Amino acid sequence: MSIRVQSAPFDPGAELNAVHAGDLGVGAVVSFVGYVRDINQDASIEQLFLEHYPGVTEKALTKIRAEAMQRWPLIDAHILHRVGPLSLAEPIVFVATSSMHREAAFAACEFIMDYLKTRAPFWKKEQTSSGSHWVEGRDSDQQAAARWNTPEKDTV
Amino acid sequence: MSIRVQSAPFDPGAELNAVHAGDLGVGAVVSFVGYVRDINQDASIEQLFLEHYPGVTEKALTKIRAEAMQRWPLIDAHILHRVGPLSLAEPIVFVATSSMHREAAFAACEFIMDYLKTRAPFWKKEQTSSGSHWVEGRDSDQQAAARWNTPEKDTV
Amino acid sequence: MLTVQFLARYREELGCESEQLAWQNEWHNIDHVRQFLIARGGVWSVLSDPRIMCARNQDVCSLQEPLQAGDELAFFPMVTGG
Amino acid sequence: MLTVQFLARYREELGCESEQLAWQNEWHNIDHVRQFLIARGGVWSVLSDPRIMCARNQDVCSLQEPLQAGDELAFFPMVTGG
Repeated sequence: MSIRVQSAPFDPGAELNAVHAGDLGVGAVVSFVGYVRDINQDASIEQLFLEHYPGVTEKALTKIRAEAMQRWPLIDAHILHRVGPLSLAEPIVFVATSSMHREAAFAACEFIMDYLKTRAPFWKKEQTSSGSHWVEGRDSDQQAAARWNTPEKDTV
Repeated sequence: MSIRVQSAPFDPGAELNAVHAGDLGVGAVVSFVGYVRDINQDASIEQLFLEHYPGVTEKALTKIRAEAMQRWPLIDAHILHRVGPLSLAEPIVFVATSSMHREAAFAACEFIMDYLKTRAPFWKKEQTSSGSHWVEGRDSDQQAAARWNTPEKDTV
Repeated sequence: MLTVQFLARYREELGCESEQLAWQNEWHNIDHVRQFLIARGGVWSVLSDPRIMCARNQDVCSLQEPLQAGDELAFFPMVTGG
Repeated sequence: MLTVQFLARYREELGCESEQLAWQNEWHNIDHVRQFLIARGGVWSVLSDPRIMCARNQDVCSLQEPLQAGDELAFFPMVTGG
Protein backbone atom coordinates (compact mmCIF):
# COMPACT_ATOMS: atom_id res chain seq x y z
CA MET A 1 0.00 0.00 0.00
CA SER A 2 2.60 2.54 1.23
CA ILE A 3 0.74 5.84 0.46
CA ARG A 4 -2.96 6.13 -0.34
CA VAL A 5 -5.33 9.13 -0.24
CA GLN A 6 -8.87 8.09 -1.08
CA SER A 7 -12.51 9.03 -0.67
CA ALA A 8 -13.64 5.38 -0.40
CA PRO A 9 -14.00 3.84 3.07
CA PHE A 10 -11.43 1.23 4.14
CA ASP A 11 -11.21 -1.69 6.58
CA PRO A 12 -8.46 -1.14 9.20
CA GLY A 13 -8.36 -4.86 10.05
CA ALA A 14 -7.73 -5.87 6.45
CA GLU A 15 -5.05 -3.15 6.16
CA LEU A 16 -3.37 -4.36 9.36
CA ASN A 17 -3.21 -7.96 8.19
CA ALA A 18 -1.78 -6.85 4.83
CA VAL A 19 1.20 -5.18 6.55
CA HIS A 20 2.85 -8.47 7.53
CA ALA A 21 2.29 -9.72 3.99
CA GLY A 22 3.95 -13.07 4.60
CA ASP A 23 7.34 -11.46 5.25
CA LEU A 24 9.03 -13.90 7.66
CA GLY A 25 11.44 -11.19 8.81
CA VAL A 26 8.68 -9.05 10.33
CA GLY A 27 8.62 -9.36 14.12
CA ALA A 28 6.63 -6.26 15.03
CA VAL A 29 3.79 -4.25 13.51
CA VAL A 30 2.52 -1.05 15.15
CA SER A 31 -0.60 0.60 13.79
CA PHE A 32 -2.60 3.74 14.44
CA VAL A 33 -6.22 4.22 13.42
CA GLY A 34 -7.95 7.60 13.78
CA TYR A 35 -11.77 7.57 13.90
CA VAL A 36 -14.48 10.24 13.55
CA ARG A 37 -15.70 11.04 17.08
CA ASP A 38 -19.18 12.27 17.96
CA ILE A 39 -17.92 15.09 20.19
CA ASN A 40 -15.10 17.54 19.62
CA GLN A 41 -14.44 20.50 21.91
CA ASP A 42 -17.92 20.12 23.40
CA ALA A 43 -19.69 20.32 20.03
CA SER A 44 -21.84 17.41 18.89
CA ILE A 45 -20.64 16.30 15.45
CA GLU A 46 -23.00 15.07 12.73
CA GLN A 47 -20.52 14.63 9.90
CA LEU A 48 -16.92 15.41 9.03
CA PHE A 49 -15.53 16.73 5.75
CA LEU A 50 -11.87 16.27 4.88
CA GLU A 51 -10.41 18.71 2.36
CA HIS A 52 -6.93 18.14 0.96
CA TYR A 53 -4.54 19.63 -1.61
CA PRO A 54 -4.45 17.02 -4.37
CA GLY A 55 -0.98 16.00 -5.48
CA VAL A 56 0.72 17.97 -2.73
CA THR A 57 -0.81 15.78 -0.03
CA GLU A 58 0.62 12.63 -1.60
CA LYS A 59 4.04 14.27 -1.96
CA ALA A 60 4.00 15.41 1.67
CA LEU A 61 3.06 11.91 2.88
CA THR A 62 5.73 10.31 0.68
CA LYS A 63 8.32 12.63 2.20
CA ILE A 64 7.19 11.86 5.76
CA ARG A 65 7.31 8.12 5.05
CA ALA A 66 10.80 8.41 3.52
CA GLU A 67 12.06 10.30 6.56
CA ALA A 68 10.68 7.60 8.89
CA MET A 69 12.32 4.86 6.78
CA GLN A 70 15.61 6.73 7.00
CA ARG A 71 15.47 7.40 10.75
CA TRP A 72 14.53 3.87 11.89
CA PRO A 73 15.34 0.31 10.72
CA LEU A 74 11.87 -0.32 9.31
CA ILE A 75 10.83 -3.09 6.98
CA ASP A 76 7.94 -1.01 5.65
CA ALA A 77 5.63 1.91 6.48
CA HIS A 78 2.11 2.60 5.23
CA ILE A 79 -0.12 5.67 5.29
CA LEU A 80 -3.77 5.64 4.24
CA HIS A 81 -5.98 8.75 4.61
CA ARG A 82 -9.61 9.41 3.71
CA VAL A 83 -10.83 12.63 2.07
CA GLY A 84 -14.33 13.96 1.40
CA PRO A 85 -17.39 13.39 3.59
CA LEU A 86 -17.05 10.96 6.53
CA SER A 87 -19.69 9.64 8.93
CA LEU A 88 -19.37 9.18 12.69
CA ALA A 89 -17.21 6.19 13.74
CA GLU A 90 -15.61 5.86 10.30
CA PRO A 91 -11.81 5.39 10.16
CA ILE A 92 -10.09 8.57 8.91
CA VAL A 93 -6.46 7.51 8.86
CA PHE A 94 -4.43 4.30 9.10
CA VAL A 95 -0.67 4.33 9.69
CA ALA A 96 1.37 1.16 10.19
CA THR A 97 5.06 0.37 10.52
CA SER A 98 6.80 -3.01 10.47
CA SER A 99 10.25 -3.91 11.77
CA MET A 100 12.25 -6.74 13.34
CA HIS A 101 11.93 -5.34 16.86
CA ARG A 102 9.18 -3.24 18.40
CA GLU A 103 11.18 -0.11 19.36
CA ALA A 104 11.59 1.10 15.77
CA ALA A 105 7.99 0.34 14.82
CA PHE A 106 6.57 2.24 17.81
CA ALA A 107 8.77 5.31 17.38
CA ALA A 108 8.27 5.51 13.61
CA CYS A 109 4.48 5.11 13.79
CA GLU A 110 4.19 7.94 16.32
CA PHE A 111 6.64 10.08 14.31
CA ILE A 112 4.58 9.63 11.13
CA MET A 113 1.38 10.63 12.94
CA ASP A 114 3.02 13.69 14.51
CA TYR A 115 4.38 14.84 11.14
CA LEU A 116 1.16 14.03 9.28
CA LYS A 117 -0.78 16.12 11.82
CA THR A 118 1.44 19.16 11.25
CA ARG A 119 2.78 18.90 7.67
CA ALA A 120 0.30 17.05 5.44
CA PRO A 121 -2.28 19.38 3.81
CA PHE A 122 -5.56 18.03 5.15
CA TRP A 123 -8.25 20.19 6.77
CA LYS A 124 -11.23 19.00 8.79
CA LYS A 125 -14.57 20.73 8.63
CA GLU A 126 -17.10 19.64 11.22
CA GLN A 127 -20.81 19.71 10.64
CA THR A 128 -22.86 20.22 13.80
CA SER A 129 -26.55 20.91 14.38
CA SER A 130 -25.72 24.64 14.40
CA GLY A 131 -23.78 24.68 11.13
CA SER A 132 -20.31 23.76 9.94
CA HIS A 133 -16.89 25.13 10.92
CA TRP A 134 -13.21 24.47 10.21
CA VAL A 135 -11.34 22.64 12.96
CA GLU A 136 -8.58 24.70 14.59
CA GLY A 137 -5.04 23.33 14.60
CA ARG A 138 -3.89 22.17 18.04
CA ASP A 139 -0.73 23.64 19.59
CA SER A 140 -0.19 20.23 21.24
CA ASP A 141 0.27 18.74 17.76
CA GLN A 142 3.00 21.29 16.99
CA GLN A 143 4.72 20.42 20.26
CA ALA A 144 4.44 16.69 19.57
CA ALA A 145 6.08 17.14 16.17
CA ALA A 146 8.83 19.34 17.65
CA ARG A 147 9.98 16.42 19.82
CA TRP A 148 11.48 14.81 16.71
CA ASN A 149 13.58 17.81 15.73
CA THR A 150 17.28 17.14 15.66
CA PRO A 151 19.88 19.94 15.81
CA GLU A 152 21.01 19.38 12.21
CA LYS A 153 17.49 19.45 10.78
CA ASP A 154 15.72 22.78 10.38
CA THR A 155 12.74 21.86 8.24
CA VAL A 156 9.52 23.75 8.89
CA MET B 1 -11.64 -8.89 25.04
CA SER B 2 -9.41 -7.16 27.64
CA ILE B 3 -7.16 -10.12 28.70
CA ARG B 4 -6.86 -13.44 26.85
CA VAL B 5 -4.18 -16.16 26.97
CA GLN B 6 -4.92 -18.90 24.47
CA SER B 7 -3.36 -21.68 22.42
CA ALA B 8 -5.73 -21.10 19.46
CA PRO B 9 -4.54 -18.83 16.64
CA PHE B 10 -6.18 -15.41 16.29
CA ASP B 11 -6.79 -12.84 13.55
CA PRO B 12 -5.11 -9.47 14.36
CA GLY B 13 -7.34 -7.63 11.87
CA ALA B 14 -10.53 -8.88 13.48
CA GLU B 15 -9.16 -8.01 16.94
CA LEU B 16 -8.23 -4.50 15.77
CA ASN B 17 -11.69 -3.81 14.36
CA ALA B 18 -13.28 -5.08 17.58
CA VAL B 19 -11.42 -2.46 19.65
CA HIS B 20 -13.46 0.46 18.33
CA ALA B 21 -16.61 -1.55 18.98
CA GLY B 22 -18.97 1.20 17.84
CA ASP B 23 -17.90 3.53 20.67
CA LEU B 24 -18.40 7.02 19.19
CA GLY B 25 -16.04 8.53 21.75
CA VAL B 26 -13.02 6.61 20.43
CA GLY B 27 -10.77 8.87 18.36
CA ALA B 28 -7.54 6.84 18.41
CA VAL B 29 -6.60 3.15 18.46
CA VAL B 30 -2.97 2.06 18.66
CA SER B 31 -2.12 -1.62 18.26
CA PHE B 32 0.95 -3.80 18.45
CA VAL B 33 1.23 -7.24 16.85
CA GLY B 34 4.24 -9.48 17.48
CA TYR B 35 4.91 -12.23 14.91
CA VAL B 36 7.11 -15.35 14.84
CA ARG B 37 10.20 -14.49 12.77
CA ASP B 38 12.25 -16.99 10.78
CA ILE B 39 15.59 -15.75 12.10
CA ASN B 40 16.59 -14.83 15.65
CA GLN B 41 20.16 -14.04 16.66
CA ASP B 42 21.41 -15.65 13.43
CA ALA B 43 19.64 -18.96 14.05
CA SER B 44 17.09 -20.21 11.53
CA ILE B 45 13.83 -20.91 13.35
CA GLU B 46 11.51 -23.79 12.44
CA GLN B 47 8.96 -23.44 15.22
CA LEU B 48 8.39 -21.54 18.44
CA PHE B 49 7.01 -22.87 21.72
CA LEU B 50 5.50 -20.49 24.28
CA GLU B 51 5.43 -21.72 27.88
CA HIS B 52 3.54 -19.75 30.51
CA TYR B 53 2.59 -19.97 34.18
CA PRO B 54 -1.17 -20.63 34.11
CA GLY B 55 -3.22 -18.36 36.33
CA VAL B 56 -0.24 -16.18 37.22
CA THR B 57 0.15 -14.98 33.64
CA GLU B 58 -3.43 -13.76 33.52
CA LYS B 59 -3.00 -12.00 36.88
CA ALA B 60 0.20 -10.33 35.74
CA LEU B 61 -1.45 -9.11 32.52
CA THR B 62 -4.50 -7.86 34.41
CA LYS B 63 -2.21 -5.87 36.70
CA ILE B 64 -0.27 -4.38 33.76
CA ARG B 65 -3.52 -3.41 32.04
CA ALA B 66 -4.86 -1.81 35.24
CA GLU B 67 -1.69 0.22 35.66
CA ALA B 68 -1.96 1.48 32.06
CA MET B 69 -5.62 2.42 32.57
CA GLN B 70 -4.63 4.34 35.69
CA ARG B 71 -1.67 6.17 34.14
CA TRP B 72 -3.38 7.35 30.94
CA PRO B 73 -6.91 8.52 30.00
CA LEU B 74 -7.74 5.36 28.06
CA ILE B 75 -11.15 4.21 26.93
CA ASP B 76 -10.00 0.57 26.90
CA ALA B 77 -6.92 -1.67 26.67
CA HIS B 78 -6.65 -5.23 25.38
CA ILE B 79 -3.98 -7.91 25.67
CA LEU B 80 -4.10 -11.23 23.79
CA HIS B 81 -1.19 -13.70 23.94
CA ARG B 82 -0.70 -17.13 22.39
CA VAL B 83 0.82 -20.10 24.26
CA GLY B 84 1.94 -23.54 23.07
CA PRO B 85 3.43 -24.33 19.66
CA LEU B 86 3.48 -21.55 17.03
CA SER B 87 4.49 -21.66 13.37
CA LEU B 88 6.53 -19.09 11.46
CA ALA B 89 4.67 -15.85 10.64
CA GLU B 90 1.92 -16.54 13.19
CA PRO B 91 0.88 -13.66 15.48
CA ILE B 92 2.14 -14.20 19.04
CA VAL B 93 0.73 -11.18 20.83
CA PHE B 94 -1.82 -8.43 20.18
CA VAL B 95 -2.01 -5.31 22.37
CA ALA B 96 -4.37 -2.43 21.62
CA THR B 97 -5.33 0.77 23.41
CA SER B 98 -8.14 3.20 22.63
CA SER B 99 -8.52 6.82 23.72
CA MET B 100 -9.91 10.18 22.64
CA HIS B 101 -6.53 11.49 21.49
CA ARG B 102 -3.52 9.62 20.15
CA GLU B 103 -0.90 10.56 22.76
CA ALA B 104 -2.41 8.38 25.52
CA ALA B 105 -3.03 5.42 23.19
CA PHE B 106 0.57 5.45 21.89
CA ALA B 107 2.20 5.76 25.30
CA ALA B 108 -0.03 3.16 26.95
CA CYS B 109 0.41 0.58 24.17
CA GLU B 110 4.19 0.85 24.35
CA PHE B 111 4.07 0.76 28.17
CA ILE B 112 1.99 -2.44 28.13
CA MET B 113 4.42 -4.11 25.73
CA ASP B 114 7.46 -3.06 27.79
CA TYR B 115 5.90 -4.38 31.01
CA LEU B 116 4.60 -7.56 29.36
CA LYS B 117 8.11 -8.26 28.04
CA THR B 118 9.64 -7.98 31.51
CA ARG B 119 6.91 -8.97 34.00
CA ALA B 120 4.49 -11.44 32.42
CA PRO B 121 5.56 -15.09 32.86
CA PHE B 122 5.96 -16.28 29.27
CA TRP B 123 9.05 -18.07 27.97
CA LYS B 124 9.97 -18.71 24.34
CA LYS B 125 11.70 -21.89 23.22
CA GLU B 126 12.98 -21.87 19.67
CA GLN B 127 13.25 -24.99 17.58
CA THR B 128 16.03 -24.83 14.98
CA SER B 129 17.51 -27.47 12.68
CA SER B 130 20.16 -28.14 15.36
CA GLY B 131 17.72 -28.60 18.26
CA SER B 132 15.71 -26.40 20.58
CA HIS B 133 16.81 -23.79 23.13
CA TRP B 134 15.26 -21.23 25.47
CA VAL B 135 15.39 -17.63 24.30
CA GLU B 136 17.55 -15.37 26.50
CA GLY B 137 15.98 -12.27 28.03
CA ARG B 138 17.19 -9.03 26.42
CA ASP B 139 18.75 -6.31 28.55
CA SER B 140 17.20 -3.78 26.15
CA ASP B 141 13.77 -4.95 27.31
CA GLN B 142 14.72 -4.25 30.92
CA GLN B 143 15.91 -0.78 29.94
CA ALA B 144 12.75 -0.12 27.94
CA ALA B 145 10.60 -1.02 30.95
CA ALA B 146 12.74 1.11 33.29
CA ARG B 147 11.82 4.22 31.28
CA TRP B 148 8.36 4.11 32.84
CA ASN B 149 9.61 4.07 36.43
CA THR B 150 8.46 7.01 38.47
CA PRO B 151 10.14 8.09 41.73
CA GLU B 152 7.19 7.07 43.88
CA LYS B 153 6.87 3.61 42.32
CA ASP B 154 9.37 0.93 43.29
CA THR B 155 7.82 -2.21 41.91
CA VAL B 156 10.17 -4.90 40.61
CA MET C 1 3.61 35.76 -13.62
CA LEU C 2 2.82 33.93 -10.42
CA THR C 3 -0.08 31.59 -9.65
CA VAL C 4 -1.42 31.71 -6.10
CA GLN C 5 -3.94 29.24 -4.67
CA PHE C 6 -5.93 29.57 -1.44
CA LEU C 7 -7.17 26.48 0.37
CA ALA C 8 -9.74 25.48 2.99
CA ARG C 9 -10.75 28.34 5.32
CA TYR C 10 -8.67 30.93 3.41
CA ARG C 11 -10.43 30.05 0.15
CA GLU C 12 -13.81 30.43 1.83
CA GLU C 13 -13.01 33.68 3.63
CA LEU C 14 -11.40 35.27 0.55
CA GLY C 15 -14.01 33.87 -1.83
CA CYS C 16 -11.09 33.14 -4.10
CA GLU C 17 -9.65 29.80 -5.18
CA SER C 18 -6.66 31.05 -7.15
CA GLU C 19 -5.35 34.07 -8.95
CA GLN C 20 -2.58 35.08 -11.35
CA LEU C 21 -0.30 37.89 -10.19
CA ALA C 22 1.92 39.97 -12.43
CA TRP C 23 5.51 39.20 -11.43
CA GLN C 24 7.36 41.80 -9.33
CA ASN C 25 11.14 41.80 -9.13
CA GLU C 26 11.19 42.65 -5.43
CA TRP C 27 9.59 39.29 -4.54
CA HIS C 28 12.51 37.25 -3.26
CA ASN C 29 10.61 34.83 -1.06
CA ILE C 30 7.05 33.66 -0.39
CA ASP C 31 6.57 36.04 2.53
CA HIS C 32 7.02 39.03 0.20
CA VAL C 33 4.02 37.87 -1.84
CA ARG C 34 2.04 37.35 1.34
CA GLN C 35 2.85 40.94 2.48
CA PHE C 36 1.78 42.24 -0.92
CA LEU C 37 -1.59 40.50 -0.59
CA ILE C 38 -2.12 41.64 3.02
CA ALA C 39 -1.41 45.24 1.91
CA ARG C 40 -4.60 45.10 -0.18
CA GLY C 41 -6.41 45.47 3.15
CA GLY C 42 -9.91 44.21 4.03
CA VAL C 43 -10.46 40.46 3.84
CA TRP C 44 -6.81 39.91 2.91
CA SER C 45 -5.84 40.31 6.55
CA VAL C 46 -6.75 36.60 6.82
CA LEU C 47 -3.21 35.98 5.54
CA SER C 48 -1.81 37.66 8.67
CA ASP C 49 -2.64 34.40 10.46
CA PRO C 50 0.52 33.60 12.51
CA ARG C 51 -0.06 29.90 11.82
CA ILE C 52 -0.29 30.30 8.03
CA MET C 53 1.34 27.56 5.96
CA CYS C 54 2.38 27.54 2.30
CA ALA C 55 3.62 25.45 -0.60
CA ARG C 56 5.76 26.24 -3.65
CA ASN C 57 5.46 24.17 -6.81
CA GLN C 58 3.57 21.39 -5.02
CA ASP C 59 5.89 21.13 -2.02
CA VAL C 60 5.02 22.27 1.49
CA CYS C 61 7.73 24.77 2.51
CA SER C 62 8.44 27.75 4.77
CA LEU C 63 7.52 31.41 4.10
CA GLN C 64 11.23 32.08 3.65
CA GLU C 65 11.42 29.79 0.60
CA PRO C 66 12.91 31.74 -2.37
CA LEU C 67 10.73 31.98 -5.47
CA GLN C 68 10.86 32.97 -9.13
CA ALA C 69 8.53 34.01 -11.93
CA GLY C 70 6.29 31.19 -13.09
CA ASP C 71 6.05 29.55 -9.66
CA GLU C 72 2.84 28.09 -8.30
CA LEU C 73 2.24 29.11 -4.69
CA ALA C 74 -0.44 28.08 -2.22
CA PHE C 75 -1.44 29.58 1.12
CA PHE C 76 -3.40 27.53 3.64
CA PRO C 77 -4.23 27.41 7.37
CA MET C 78 -2.52 25.10 9.86
CA VAL C 79 -3.33 21.56 8.79
CA THR C 80 -5.77 19.44 10.83
CA GLY C 81 -5.78 15.96 9.27
CA GLY C 82 -5.13 12.62 10.92
CA MET D 1 5.39 -26.47 54.68
CA LEU D 2 6.23 -24.56 51.53
CA THR D 3 5.47 -25.46 47.91
CA VAL D 4 8.09 -24.45 45.36
CA GLN D 5 7.61 -24.62 41.60
CA PHE D 6 10.27 -24.35 38.91
CA LEU D 7 9.37 -23.15 35.44
CA ALA D 8 10.75 -23.19 31.89
CA ARG D 9 14.55 -23.58 31.72
CA TYR D 10 14.89 -24.04 35.50
CA ARG D 11 12.41 -26.94 35.47
CA GLU D 12 14.31 -28.59 32.64
CA GLU D 13 17.77 -28.08 34.15
CA LEU D 14 16.67 -29.21 37.62
CA GLY D 15 14.53 -32.06 36.28
CA CYS D 16 12.00 -30.93 38.89
CA GLU D 17 8.58 -29.34 38.44
CA SER D 18 7.76 -28.68 42.07
CA GLU D 19 8.61 -29.81 45.57
CA GLN D 20 7.34 -29.48 49.11
CA LEU D 21 9.82 -28.11 51.65
CA ALA D 22 9.54 -28.50 55.41
CA TRP D 23 9.03 -24.99 56.81
CA GLN D 24 12.01 -23.33 58.49
CA ASN D 25 11.54 -20.41 60.84
CA GLU D 26 14.59 -18.53 59.55
CA TRP D 27 12.93 -18.05 56.17
CA HIS D 28 11.80 -14.42 56.25
CA ASN D 29 11.75 -13.73 52.54
CA ILE D 30 11.89 -15.57 49.23
CA ASP D 31 15.62 -15.06 48.84
CA HIS D 32 16.26 -17.12 52.00
CA VAL D 33 14.55 -20.10 50.37
CA ARG D 34 16.56 -19.56 47.22
CA GLN D 35 19.83 -19.53 49.23
CA PHE D 36 18.74 -22.76 50.97
CA LEU D 37 18.21 -24.43 47.58
CA ILE D 38 21.52 -23.15 46.12
CA ALA D 39 23.33 -24.51 49.19
CA ARG D 40 22.38 -28.02 48.05
CA GLY D 41 25.13 -27.57 45.44
CA GLY D 42 25.36 -29.19 41.99
CA VAL D 43 22.50 -28.43 39.60
CA TRP D 44 20.91 -26.07 42.12
CA SER D 45 23.42 -23.39 41.20
CA VAL D 46 20.99 -22.63 38.35
CA LEU D 47 19.12 -20.54 40.94
CA SER D 48 22.19 -18.26 41.29
CA ASP D 49 21.09 -16.71 37.97
CA PRO D 50 21.31 -12.92 38.58
CA ARG D 51 18.22 -12.46 36.41
CA ILE D 52 16.08 -14.95 38.34
CA MET D 53 12.42 -14.00 38.87
CA CYS D 54 9.87 -15.34 41.32
CA ALA D 55 6.23 -15.37 42.36
CA ARG D 56 4.47 -15.83 45.68
CA ASN D 57 0.94 -17.15 45.87
CA GLN D 58 0.34 -16.55 42.15
CA ASP D 59 1.73 -13.03 42.06
CA VAL D 60 5.01 -12.04 40.43
CA CYS D 61 7.09 -10.30 43.13
CA SER D 62 10.65 -9.52 44.21
CA LEU D 63 13.07 -11.86 46.03
CA GLN D 64 12.67 -9.60 49.07
CA GLU D 65 8.97 -10.43 49.38
CA PRO D 66 8.24 -11.72 52.94
CA LEU D 67 6.73 -15.20 53.19
CA GLN D 68 5.07 -17.56 55.60
CA ALA D 69 4.38 -21.24 56.07
CA GLY D 70 1.89 -22.59 53.52
CA ASP D 71 2.95 -20.22 50.77
CA GLU D 72 3.28 -21.31 47.14
CA LEU D 73 6.49 -20.03 45.59
CA ALA D 74 7.78 -20.22 42.02
CA PHE D 75 11.23 -19.55 40.57
CA PHE D 76 11.68 -18.83 36.88
CA PRO D 77 14.13 -17.26 34.44
CA MET D 78 13.77 -13.75 33.01
CA VAL D 79 10.60 -13.75 30.96
CA THR D 80 10.74 -13.64 27.16
CA GLY D 81 7.15 -13.37 25.92
CA GLY D 82 5.63 -10.80 23.64
